[in-house]
Amino acid sequence: MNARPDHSVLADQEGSARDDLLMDVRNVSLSFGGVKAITDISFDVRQGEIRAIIGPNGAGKTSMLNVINGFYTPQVGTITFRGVERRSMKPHDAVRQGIARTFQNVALFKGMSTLDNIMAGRSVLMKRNIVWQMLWRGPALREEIEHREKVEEIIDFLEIEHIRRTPVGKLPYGLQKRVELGRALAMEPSLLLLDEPMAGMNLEEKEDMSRFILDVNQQRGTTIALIEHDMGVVMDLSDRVVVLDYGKKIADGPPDEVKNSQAVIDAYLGVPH
Amino acid sequence: MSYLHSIFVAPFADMADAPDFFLQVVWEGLVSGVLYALIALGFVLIYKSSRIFNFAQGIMVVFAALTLVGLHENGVPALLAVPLTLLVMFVLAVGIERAVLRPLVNQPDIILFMATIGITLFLIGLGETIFGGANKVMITEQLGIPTGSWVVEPFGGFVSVEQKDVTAVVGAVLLVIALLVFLNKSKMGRAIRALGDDHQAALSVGISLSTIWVLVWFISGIIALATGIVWGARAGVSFALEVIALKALPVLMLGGLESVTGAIVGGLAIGILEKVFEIYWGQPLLGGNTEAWFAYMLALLVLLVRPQGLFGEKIIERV
Amino acid sequence: MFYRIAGQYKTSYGADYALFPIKQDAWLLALILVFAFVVFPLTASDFMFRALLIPVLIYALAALGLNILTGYAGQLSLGTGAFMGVGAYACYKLITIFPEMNIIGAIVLSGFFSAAAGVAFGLPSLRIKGFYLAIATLAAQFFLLWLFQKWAWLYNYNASGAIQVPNTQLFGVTITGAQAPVLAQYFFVLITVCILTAFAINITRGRIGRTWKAVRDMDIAAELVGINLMKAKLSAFFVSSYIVGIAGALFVFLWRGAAEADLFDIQLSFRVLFIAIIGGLGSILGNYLGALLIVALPVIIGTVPAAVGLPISSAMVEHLNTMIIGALIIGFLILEPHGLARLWALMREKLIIWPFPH
Amino acid sequence: QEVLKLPNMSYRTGPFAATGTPHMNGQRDYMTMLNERDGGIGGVRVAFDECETGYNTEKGVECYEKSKAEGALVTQPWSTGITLQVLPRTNVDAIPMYAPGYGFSAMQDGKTFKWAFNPPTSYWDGASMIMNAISDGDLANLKGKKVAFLHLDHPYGKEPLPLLEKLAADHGFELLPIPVGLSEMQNQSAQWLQIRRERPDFVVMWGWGAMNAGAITEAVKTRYPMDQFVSVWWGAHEPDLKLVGEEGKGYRALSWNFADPNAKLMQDVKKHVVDAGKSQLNQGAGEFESTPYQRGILMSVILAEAVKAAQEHAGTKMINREQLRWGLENVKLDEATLEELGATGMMAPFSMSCSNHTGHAGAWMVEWDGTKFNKVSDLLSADRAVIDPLVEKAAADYAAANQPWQMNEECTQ
Amino acid sequence: MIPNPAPATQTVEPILSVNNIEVIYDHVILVLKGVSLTVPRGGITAILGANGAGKTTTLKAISNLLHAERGEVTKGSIVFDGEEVQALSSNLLVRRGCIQVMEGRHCFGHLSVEDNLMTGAFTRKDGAAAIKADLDLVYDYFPRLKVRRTSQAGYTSGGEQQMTAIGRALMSRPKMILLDEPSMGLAPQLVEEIFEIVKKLNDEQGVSFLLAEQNTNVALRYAKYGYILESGRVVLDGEAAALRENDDVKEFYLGVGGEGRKSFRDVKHYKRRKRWLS
Ligand SMILES: Nc1ncnc2c1ncn2[C@@H]1O[C@H](COP(=O)(O)OP(=O)(O)OP(=O)(O)O)[C@@H](O)[C@H]1O
Ligand SMILES: Nc1ncnc2c1ncn2[C@@H]1O[C@H](COP(=O)(O)OP(=O)(O)OP(=O)(O)O)[C@@H](O)[C@H]1O
Ligand SMILES: [Mg+2]
Ligand SMILES: [Mg+2]
Repeated sequence: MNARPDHSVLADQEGSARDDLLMDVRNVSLSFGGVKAITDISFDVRQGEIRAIIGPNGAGKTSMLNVINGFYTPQVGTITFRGVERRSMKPHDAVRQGIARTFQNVALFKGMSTLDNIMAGRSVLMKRNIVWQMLWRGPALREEIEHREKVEEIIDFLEIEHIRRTPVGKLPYGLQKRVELGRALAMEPSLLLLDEPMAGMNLEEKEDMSRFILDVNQQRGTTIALIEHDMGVVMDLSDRVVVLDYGKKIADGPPDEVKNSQAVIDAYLGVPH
Repeated sequence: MSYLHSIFVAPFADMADAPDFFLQVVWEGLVSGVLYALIALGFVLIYKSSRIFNFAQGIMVVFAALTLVGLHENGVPALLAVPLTLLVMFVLAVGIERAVLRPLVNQPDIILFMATIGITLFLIGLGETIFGGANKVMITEQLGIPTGSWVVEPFGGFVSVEQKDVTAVVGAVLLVIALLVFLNKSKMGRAIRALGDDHQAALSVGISLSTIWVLVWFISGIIALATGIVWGARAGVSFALEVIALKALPVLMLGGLESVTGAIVGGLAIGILEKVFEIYWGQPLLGGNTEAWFAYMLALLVLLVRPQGLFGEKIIERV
Repeated sequence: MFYRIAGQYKTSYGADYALFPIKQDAWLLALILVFAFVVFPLTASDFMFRALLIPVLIYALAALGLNILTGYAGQLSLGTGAFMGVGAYACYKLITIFPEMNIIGAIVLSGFFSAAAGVAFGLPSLRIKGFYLAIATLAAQFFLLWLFQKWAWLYNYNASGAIQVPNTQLFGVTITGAQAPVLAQYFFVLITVCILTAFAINITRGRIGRTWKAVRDMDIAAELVGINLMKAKLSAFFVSSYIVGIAGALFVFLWRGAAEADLFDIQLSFRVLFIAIIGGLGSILGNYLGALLIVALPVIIGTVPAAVGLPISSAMVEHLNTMIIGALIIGFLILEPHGLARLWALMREKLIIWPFPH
Repeated sequence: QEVLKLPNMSYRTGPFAATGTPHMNGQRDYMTMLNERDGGIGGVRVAFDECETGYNTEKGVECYEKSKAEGALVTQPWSTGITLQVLPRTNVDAIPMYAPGYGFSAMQDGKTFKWAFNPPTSYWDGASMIMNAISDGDLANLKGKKVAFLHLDHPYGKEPLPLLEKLAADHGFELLPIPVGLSEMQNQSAQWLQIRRERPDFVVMWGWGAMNAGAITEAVKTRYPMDQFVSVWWGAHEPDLKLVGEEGKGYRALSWNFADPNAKLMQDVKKHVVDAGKSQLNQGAGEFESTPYQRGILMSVILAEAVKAAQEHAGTKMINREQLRWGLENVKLDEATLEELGATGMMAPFSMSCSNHTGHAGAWMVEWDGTKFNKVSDLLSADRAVIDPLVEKAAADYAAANQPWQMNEECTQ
Repeated sequence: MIPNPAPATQTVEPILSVNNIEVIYDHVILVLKGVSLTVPRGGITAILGANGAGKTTTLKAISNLLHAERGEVTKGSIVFDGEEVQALSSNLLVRRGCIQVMEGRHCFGHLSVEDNLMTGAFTRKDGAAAIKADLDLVYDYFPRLKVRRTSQAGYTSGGEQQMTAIGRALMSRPKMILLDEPSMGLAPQLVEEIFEIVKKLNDEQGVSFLLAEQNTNVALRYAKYGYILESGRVVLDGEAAALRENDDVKEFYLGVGGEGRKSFRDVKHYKRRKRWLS
């Protein structure tokens, strides 16, 4: 349903305002005490694309995502999301506006089952008050079942039917990441932030995950910002890549271009890939 | 208007009126503060090394004091009873490590907290079975602690200072210095802190949980004995002492759960402030007994500003 | 063998939400209810009701309230006793100010008072976490207790500072006060507890329950998936204290008959906490199992030496009892840190796969 | 085999065990003595079971239910808190409640409190006697003076307040109530700082358990004049005073009993129980000679006399609860009976009736001389004219608050 | 880059041998169903396998960390350097020279990075100077850690924590290191560096390694021997070189089919049965 943007054309219009701009990060700087995690970074994310963020460890990638979804407030700079400019916001407001994410260190609700975790992702969308909940009848039950159906779709999509009722704390790491993706999807986001979704996975699982990411992007039209260290994945999946190094942006552009940039090779890749 | 006056003016006028009395109030507060701080120290040590919120610290104080007095009652000379009591505390530490901590390694905080309440009940039962429920008198003189009192007479009034309180203050200071040296000088100190963060990782790098825990609980036992002697000399030894331990909680929270400095500062601050508040505000305006809650409210207010207490480690929040 | 689940299918999500996806569980519950509603009333003695059944039910209810806060929403509370007190004093004031008021109405309303107190002392939880939060609840515990003692209006200026439950009637039967037949009180408590338990089950398995659990497991993540922490935490404090308050009202009105402030001291808070933890945090069933263990067991242990003719003095029995309870708490925590409810769940799992070991 | 079930609620554990235990030892030892010496009361052995409460009202209710189920003839709650708790129940369950020297003062009104007894004197009696004593027999002397009332913040400690307030209002002295919370019993520095600041002319203490020892040591420390410090009978507890020894000289307590280890009664107990190794008392600590232990003995004496009276009246050895109630109402401990029991001088004679469930025996002031208590007053008596109207009102209020309340309509005295 | 394959002949007793172990969690969940493997003295052995196959469980069983998770070895035996592991506490095991780098970093959050590293030297008795030298060595390996030396580990980035965890293990001067997913979350160039360090320690100091790794590519390049674990059983094992040539391994773990590496964009949604399962 959504045609992949032809980045060879788009690439040269870098920086100029476009009508398919979903998010625009402008001159963001963030520091913790003495540590400068992000220094004056600008980049944009277009509607419907897969945007990769790469860089060496400690470059500030995760911090960037934290800024985007309101967990950190940058000292300088602004973020414009769907035309609304802001600097700080409450994380749950970010969710309401359609930004969902997964985490580098899996941040699932360990004591809850897979189903409950994903249902928790839909909390923002559910409305029934406590009295109905108490009675578990009528509207509350209907609402619950309605959302359950949506969640079951996600579960089917991610092929995690068999662990529906397992407490996620007991799941192997790879599956936890999948559940986390499911929880993010349950929020029906327009921008999905993925922090190293394939860390700790073997090839087969990476392939599965890639498939999921592409499907989400293509079938649901969800825009994705992705942090990943596996260059194979980054090169194959992303439309554009931004490269950070110790808080500074050192490259931004289509994967092939970035891959061959000397600065990127020096700072990150070590050898040309 | 007159109400405001009685809150904001009258108490201070009272203080200025009878400065000797004020000094006495502060001194009394200080002495209780030292005791709170001592109990809190035991807590801190254990918390630091295991994230165990050791509710049993209070009962350990009672237990140590009872053992000491009990031994003496049974004919053991006072100066021999002290090392024997320490031996008992050591056995207790080993026992607790074997029977409770080891099987519960890596469990959630609240479970361990609960287990220490279990220990508390067990020790109360055990102590009462062995020593009976009656009040006992601390063997102050036999231990060579002076029991007289000095009376200073400033501002035309008098401040009476008990010698055993002075001993307590001096003893506490020495104990704290020893503890600080131990924690900061040795690699044990680091291991203790590491253990608190992550049991499993500590195990994986070869830190011996059992050794450290036995050590830490034993040191807490020593502190408990010191506290027991000091407190027992003031108020007699009985299980009613256990409730004092609850006062250590706000002290800890105020100072920060893992900070030795915090325990001391918190203890003194709470001891003095609650006494001053009670005398100058609580009794005239609120019907007294405000000491029952003042410390908790104070700690709560401080926490609202600094959620990790005055000297506590910042709670790490990162994703 | 009794727990065969083969052949039990579900064909709709609605069916999947049935309380007992496995039929055998439903039968078990039915059996327990038959005991509670029929067998005990027919067989139990006054002593059984007054010293075992009623307190077990009331304590279980209090623990259920606490469990919602601590077990589901992850906020440690050491102030349960005081919140029970709020419920009890509120009920007392309502009944004495409006003598015409129906006792059910008074109890239902009194819960709101403790809920309000709970929310007030829960506010700091937005900033303070973990054990540090315990201080807020401790502050509640000691401050409220002090208030119960100092504020003579609360106990109608009674000289002894105690509140005395008047005799009240419901449908022509005396239900509170010394005149009340114990059976009536038992049924009243039983029904109240059943209703509140049903409500609690529904809340905890729905959206609100999920947000609580999310906050418990990882509050940062909960915030980042769009859960409003303030709402989640305060609603947990509200619901929890409501139930605890009702338990407090029942505690005094349907069981004790009179109360002084010290009744609601920290020991009570701890006892309820024991029940919740030994029973199993984050479980409904656990509260009942825990209450049985913590409330009933000592009573039973206390009668053993006399029953078998051991010449142990009552004080010694009490000492040993304290010791045994302490040891049992530790023992159960070691056996299963997640409580009796989990122990039961594991047993059930074994039964399902029985006779195979895995 | 038939026995008379006369159980007791005890607390040999917890913060109140210190003062509780010797009393309970005394109660138990007298009953044991009767069993040993006389084969029980009227030939029926006494079963004196204890049920441990730890001064905890919750346990108390449990103990009450347990003893009720076991067919106890009497309930002895041993705490004012528990007394208040079970008082309405005993009225419904028709079980005599025996609360010697404690409980709810209004229980003296036997018409209202048909089943409750608190001989030989009530707290209001005690308060009245103490005030009479410190004012040298004329309350007018207290005019303009300040009396601090240091009390346990518990129903027990608050019990005398209504009377004291009335006396203060009537006689123009200032009453300064100073409560001591359960958690502060051992550390009363705030209370004693208040006393130091307020400089009351007298401190009247209503303490129990660890509180008394705490107060006495603080008083010494604060240099409060000991001869202005007076306690109710529970403060006449030798071990507390031994803590301060000489410095406690001049401390007084009102006591309705006076320890006399040489009395025949005590010698019998010694012979049949203590020396026979059947007692739990701590001989080494001088408990046998102590006031609380002997008070405990007398508590059982009164109860045993009631049983005797009941047996004679009912003409059966195995009495029931109703008969025991009659027996309690008809206890007559006159000089002759005391003489016969071998307890002359150990307590004042008194008798009860259906309308008078307290008996109002007098009491003495005893004073600590550094090693022991000495009698320093004649037999004191309470000011009935002030107390009785208060009792009447309190009893009526109580009955009204507990509607429907069973009154003793038969009592016409 | 590719290390020269070691000669396969090992006559000496292996440093670690795991014999047919079964592990049960929570008394009911059977996770390992008879796993056997050996690590030769001075060898680098890899355990490969999908998520949940039981790699971590195997490593924890070896380093005796299971009981902290309510798991236990119910059958079989593990012998490290001639001693039954079950009889040793984890702290003695470290003293004997076997240390584990746990999956998921497990740094001591409140300790500074340097203190974290120093805890690794807890069991050492060879004096402050030697420890200091090793500390410098670790900083040499991971310069980034030197920069962040004084920060609280809890606030460092994922990769920095991973480096800290590895460095911490090195500080104990072990004979054998159990590495659980060392490459997880590390930048590509750092992954290579870490494996180079592994190789160097192995070559120069004869440290043996057992690594659980998802990055099969790298793992098989550096390891000498490999085991493939599926659902708690060893399904395939062999010399690393041989495994690299195995068709299934190629397809499922290396991602090279007949026609070379395929793009992640082109993977289809279908599951092919692995031959070793049939
Ligand atoms: N504490 C536990 N309690 C119960 N089951 C557990 C526990 N830890 C692990 N498991 C289960 O054991 C199985 C093996 O887990 P393990 O962590 O060993 O896998 P792994 O091969 O290391 O996977 P990954 O690549 O994801 O790290 C999984 O199915 C997991 O669900
Ligand atoms: N809350 C914080 N307090 C202090 N320092 C922080 C905080 N969050 C991040 N940092 C520091 O900021 C830098 C960037 O961290 P970030 O987590 O964004 O890195 P990253 O690019 O995601 O690295 P990795 O690939 O290793 O995950 C790091 O040096 C980290 O230590
Ligand atoms: Mg990161
Ligand atoms: Mg693993």
